[in-house]
Amino acid sequence: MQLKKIMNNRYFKSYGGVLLALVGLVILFSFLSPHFLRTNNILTIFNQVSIIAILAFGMTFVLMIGEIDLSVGSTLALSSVILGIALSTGVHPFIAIIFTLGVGILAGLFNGVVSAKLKIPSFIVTVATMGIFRGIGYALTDSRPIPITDSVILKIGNNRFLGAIPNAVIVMIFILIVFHIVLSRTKFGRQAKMVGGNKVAAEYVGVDTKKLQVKIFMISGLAAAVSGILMASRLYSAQPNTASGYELDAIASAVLGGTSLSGGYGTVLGTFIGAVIMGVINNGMNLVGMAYFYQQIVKGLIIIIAVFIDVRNKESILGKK
Amino acid sequence: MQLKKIMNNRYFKSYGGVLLALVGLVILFSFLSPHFLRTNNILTIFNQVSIIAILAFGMTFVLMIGEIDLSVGSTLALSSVILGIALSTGVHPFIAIIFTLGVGILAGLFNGVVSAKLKIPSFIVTVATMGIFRGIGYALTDSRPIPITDSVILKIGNNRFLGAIPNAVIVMIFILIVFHIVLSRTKFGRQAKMVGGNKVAAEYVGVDTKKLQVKIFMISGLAAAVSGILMASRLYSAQPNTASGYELDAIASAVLGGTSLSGGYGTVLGTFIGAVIMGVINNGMNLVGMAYFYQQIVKGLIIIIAVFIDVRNKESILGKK
Amino acid sequence: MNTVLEMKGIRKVFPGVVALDDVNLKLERGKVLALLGENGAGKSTLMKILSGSYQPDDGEIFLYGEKVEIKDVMRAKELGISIIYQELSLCQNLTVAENIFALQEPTRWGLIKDDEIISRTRELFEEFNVDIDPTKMVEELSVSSQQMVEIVKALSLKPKIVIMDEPTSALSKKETETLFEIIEKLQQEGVSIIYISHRMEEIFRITNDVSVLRDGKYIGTVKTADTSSEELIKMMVGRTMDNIYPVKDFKYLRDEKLLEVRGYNKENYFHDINLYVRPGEILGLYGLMGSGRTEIAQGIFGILKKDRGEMFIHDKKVEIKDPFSAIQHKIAFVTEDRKREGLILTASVAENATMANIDKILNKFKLIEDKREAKIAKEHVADLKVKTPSIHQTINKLSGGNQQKVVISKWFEIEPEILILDEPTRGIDVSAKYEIYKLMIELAQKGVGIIMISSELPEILNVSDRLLVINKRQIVTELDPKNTTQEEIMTYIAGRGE
Amino acid sequence: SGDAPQDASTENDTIRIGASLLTQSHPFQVAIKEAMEAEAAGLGVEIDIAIADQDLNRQISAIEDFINKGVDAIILVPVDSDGVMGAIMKAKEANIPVVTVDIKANGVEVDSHIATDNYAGGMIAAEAMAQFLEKAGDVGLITYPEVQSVRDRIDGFKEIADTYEDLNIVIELPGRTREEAVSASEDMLTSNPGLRGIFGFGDDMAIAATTVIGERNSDTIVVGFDGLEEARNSTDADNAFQAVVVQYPDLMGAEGVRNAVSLVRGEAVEKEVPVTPGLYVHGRGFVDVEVINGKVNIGL
Ligand SMILES: Nc1ncnc2c1ncn2[C@@H]1O[C@H](COP(=O)(O)OP(=O)(O)OP(=O)(O)O)[C@@H](O)[C@H]1O
Ligand SMILES: Nc1ncnc2c1ncn2[C@@H]1O[C@H](COP(=O)(O)OP(=O)(O)OP(=O)(O)O)[C@@H](O)[C@H]1O
Ligand SMILES: [Mg+2]
Ligand SMILES: [Mg+2]
Repeated sequence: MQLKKIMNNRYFKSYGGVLLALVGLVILFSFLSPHFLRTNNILTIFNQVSIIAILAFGMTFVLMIGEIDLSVGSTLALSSVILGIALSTGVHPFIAIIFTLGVGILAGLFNGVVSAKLKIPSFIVTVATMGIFRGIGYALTDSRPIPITDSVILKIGNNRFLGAIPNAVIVMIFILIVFHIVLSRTKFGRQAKMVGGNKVAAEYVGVDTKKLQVKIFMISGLAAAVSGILMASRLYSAQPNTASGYELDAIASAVLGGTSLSGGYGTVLGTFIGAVIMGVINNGMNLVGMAYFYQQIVKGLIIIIAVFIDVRNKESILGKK
Repeated sequence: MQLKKIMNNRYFKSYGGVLLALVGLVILFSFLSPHFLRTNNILTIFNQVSIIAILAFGMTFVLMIGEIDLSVGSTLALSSVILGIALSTGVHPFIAIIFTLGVGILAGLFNGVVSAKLKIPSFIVTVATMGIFRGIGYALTDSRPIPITDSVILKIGNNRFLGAIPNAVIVMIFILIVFHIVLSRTKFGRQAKMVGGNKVAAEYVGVDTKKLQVKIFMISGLAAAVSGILMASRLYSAQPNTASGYELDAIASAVLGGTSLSGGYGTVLGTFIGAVIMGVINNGMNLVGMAYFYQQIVKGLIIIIAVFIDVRNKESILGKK
Repeated sequence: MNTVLEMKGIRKVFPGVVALDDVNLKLERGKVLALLGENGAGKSTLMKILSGSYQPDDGEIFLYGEKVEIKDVMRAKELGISIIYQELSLCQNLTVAENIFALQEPTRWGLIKDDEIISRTRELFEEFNVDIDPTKMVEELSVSSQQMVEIVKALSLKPKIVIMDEPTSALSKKETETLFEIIEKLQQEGVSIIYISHRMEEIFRITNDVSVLRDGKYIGTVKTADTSSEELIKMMVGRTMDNIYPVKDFKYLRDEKLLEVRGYNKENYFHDINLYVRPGEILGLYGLMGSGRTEIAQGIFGILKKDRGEMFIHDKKVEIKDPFSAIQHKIAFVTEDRKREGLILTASVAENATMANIDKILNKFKLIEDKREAKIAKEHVADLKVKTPSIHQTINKLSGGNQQKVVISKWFEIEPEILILDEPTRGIDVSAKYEIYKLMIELAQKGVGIIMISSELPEILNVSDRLLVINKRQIVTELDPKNTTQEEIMTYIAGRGE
Repeated sequence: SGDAPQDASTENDTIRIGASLLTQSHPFQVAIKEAMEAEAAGLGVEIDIAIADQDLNRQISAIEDFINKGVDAIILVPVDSDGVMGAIMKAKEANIPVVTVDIKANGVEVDSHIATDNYAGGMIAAEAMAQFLEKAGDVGLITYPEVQSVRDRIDGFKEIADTYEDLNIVIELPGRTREEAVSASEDMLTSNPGLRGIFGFGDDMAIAATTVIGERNSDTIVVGFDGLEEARNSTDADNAFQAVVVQYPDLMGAEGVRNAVSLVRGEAVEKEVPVTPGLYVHGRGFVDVEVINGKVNIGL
């Protein structure tokens, strides 16, 4: 049967459940609000999602090896502060961007080295650096936002490519493609999957798991720095207090998208779908004009239901006891 | 050698590292502030710590079975709102307390049932209920604090037992003892440890892991409700926005105290020591008058160092390859 | 009426696999029934149904003539059915005594009586002649000690029926003897035993009857006394096998030292190890549990850092500091604990098969090419007759023996010059063993030097060209396997004492 | 992207306003919200309220959603004065009038701005503190440096405090919620036993400090900010809480909606509607205050 063939398709197995949840939400909200399905609103959703999604792409790598990075929100804030400071010294925006990305990678390096080499659980390390990085951001700015006026930087987060697609969305899609390929098609990605599945076995076939872990945290830091640049641009200012709590949204996106918290499973594409689900929920509820408390409640329930659909889908395909 | 004997002691193995870190901090701060070691300040620290500590005691059970409860801060807030509402209807404070504890347990029940029976990762379930419970708290109060005037309730969080030890500290110690014994000496606690160590093996022996998980989340909910009562009393009002972010402090306390995030290892007593470390850091830095940003940075660094000492200590005792 | 248990028409289907199809089983009081079959024949699945972890899709179970439903593990326990699982299932984070009394702890005022648990564990150990400290953490025990704990744990419930799923695959000779004594004692007490093993000599030594499964189907039951190993193999495999060991008609290809280790030493792990292997030679390492064979292999492979000693490959001095450099020098190491060290349980058969050499499946853009991966994986599945519905099946869904085949096959991809095999045939059926030996010989023909660690004396004597006996973390002697006997080997070990 | 507003007007005739507020976890902001809802109901207009949770990015998303939805006017309590610029410009591109309340927007002109001058409020608080302490003594501040309006209050406080030589700010501790403020108060009293005054940037902080002082039987006094009912009652009671700077969230919220509606109808509104904070003093109730040329005059 045709349906059965689809159901047994490897890709359907991976993404079927979340996609189902997403489609359900889109149908729901397009009934509830006439504005929901307009092209412009769809683009808005992708634009709104871009920052969390990029964080979540990096997070997918971290979760893949069974670790966690709670510092991404703070790294984002610190990066955007660094960008603001660099620009305010008058350097070329290109240099400022390079410098900012460097700081993000450095933050990841710190997380990676401390967790891998000193053998401290990454949860603890990144809870700690969550405070440390943000504290540095505050200290550098005296907790005041730095206005961003550089037109190149402002274009990144606010203009539209060919007048249609927001630049931030282009950046997100670019990173989506690169990260997806790296995770699913390269040796590095495969090693990450192995480490997440069984660290000892990976070591026995010659994987340097510590080095890998350091690299993976650097990827997460890099993703946070990219998000930081987009954020600073979008906010017309570098805000040291921005993006707090985003780590949980990033993790939730990844898990919604089928990434396992204990490592070994996950795809960047799945994470993207997860992030879009989160974005659709937020946007849809805003369009409907739902009151704030109920938004929180409904969002929570939808997340549970979406994951439930996914779990059920995987079970019904893979069978159970 | 005497020292070696101590080093090989079971209790030293469990607690040696963290205690070392704690002693180091106490020495440091007593040099930095003449007020630090005063009896009254010590009691203040315990009092300040009590709420997080009680949350962390419940969290220790959850972490023991390899799960996580990110909703404790929201459960705390919801419980304290329920207490405020109950009191405002004029019921006897005793009834109000029972009712509040019931709501906390119910919140835990929800987390437990959804995660165990629907097989949704507890991280996702409790990220979702973090929003749901807080949303309910806001909805019930229209996001306004409810003043608490009942003298019985106010005594719980503000008076001192025999004029010396704050009641909140008494409550904390009581729960510490009960929870410690339940986790380390009862069949229930033993089963929790088994599930955390090897879920399949526990199932083979006949442990009903799902039921156990539900119960454990109920314990965490109960602990959150107790904290909620103390909080309402201490603040003279039930605040729906209270305790946000406490889940991370509670988890950090437990991990500092030697509880493993992947389950199977941990004690409530260790968690207590971890919570005290957190309290000492916060209080000490306040006494020194450290600026806010630096507090965040220093706190992060101290957490890393404390866990590092503990990791090293365990390694040097058990020996390594 | 002597029939204790009857299983009738049992059927169990997993996605893509009919694990059991109309299977029958009959167990007599005080008898030992062997359950025989190739890897993936459905033995463990049948036993998991009996012990309540799986529910059958069809079929009935009768206990003492009465129909029973075994809806969960607890129910099986109540009915007096105890099982020793094929895979270790102890809680590593608990002590030995705590594991044995799991869920049976005596309490006072709701608190567990720790002292009583320990003293009663001691009594049990004395009764079964086991020497393990009850207060030790399980994670500190060797695999074989853990298996003994598992056995005692199953017996502590005073069951009427005991299922033993490959109990000896993780046991050393001495402990195997202890187990056989235990089985004899249980039999006298009227306890019935279902015994699963791939070791023929064990079947003939301790069982009364043999039931055979093939591809999930019930083939038949025979009296052990009336049958022969050839007949059983025929029932299992569906054809006759002339030989259990393939013929290797050369000792080595060239008289040169492919790999040589001189004076390798690591305090508390191994002492003054000198050994070499020639191209095409199979060097056997034999010793008792805890004699340090695994550690020597780990030392060679760079997992354990030696404190002294030198290594030469092709007479060139090399420094192996970690598995990566070992692999660079074309050394492969098939470890003994497949779950912990060998498999990525969350990954597919294909991913496991290719993990030792990912470079091989990259295309010119350095990207993983699904087709290459599939090709390699399919070759392995075919060569070793791995029973799996697809190469994309998650590997933890395979039977134990089939998992082991994949663990071995992954190393072929690095095209090793030196292959270390630590208990490579543990849990593998006769025909697959034959395939593995054949593969070893093929590799040897290509000039690979092989070091094989084994606890099975017949195997080591038949397969290796040269034999080193290990005792107390040292090499005690070198023997020619063709001119020695099991007895002679044991004198070297026993002579030195424990 | 400018098609949204036309859609709305063709769909129906009721005026629809979108409001993005700073937070819901603060009674002051709740008061603004409720005043807006009441005023909107009174005027017969629809209002959608989105809460930014002090997250500027979320606020911008809410504004984007308002634009897509085609509201007729937008009211904002900006999370940050500088950062909100981009979103306001988007609204202007879509020809939607924008009104800011409580916190102003920098770098872009809005159609109307209604706010208390937080900086001036901080100055008033410091002046009150100086008067109560007779211009001398150690003072501690409970702060929340991440929030712009709080920074303004603290900066205003410091400006006046600096003019008194013997009035010294000896400690500043974070106290972002009432419970954190309790700990901060305890710790500042422990490390500064001679502390004579505490300024809490909000009602919750002042009340927290008051309870701690009460427990310790200290004679330290408290000056607060916001001045909602609970705080005014506490000021009236016999305790450490001596005075509170009062803002008028209800007036600001209502005025914001009125101006937004006027703008939609094409009526002229005032560009700046300054709301001078008041001062509520123990035993006196509201007193007269005036801020001119960096000087504060209090009718004590
Ligand atoms: N949970 C499961 N999901 C899917 N397939 C399974 C599962 N458990 C077992 N199987 C399949 O059922 C078949 C029988 O497996 P079983 O483990 O019973 O074999 P066995 O006879 O015990 O083999 P071995 O000698 O290797 O232990 C195998 O093909 C296996 O792949
Ligand atoms: N403290 C320990 N913690 C964990 N594992 C241990 C410990 N001590 C010994 N083991 C494991 O127990 C196993 C048996 O010990 P050892 O390696 O010394 O003997 P062996 O000669 O390899 O015997 P065999 O191959 O029969 O197990 C080894 O795999 C070793 O890793
Ligand atoms: Mg089996
Ligand atoms: Mg070994």
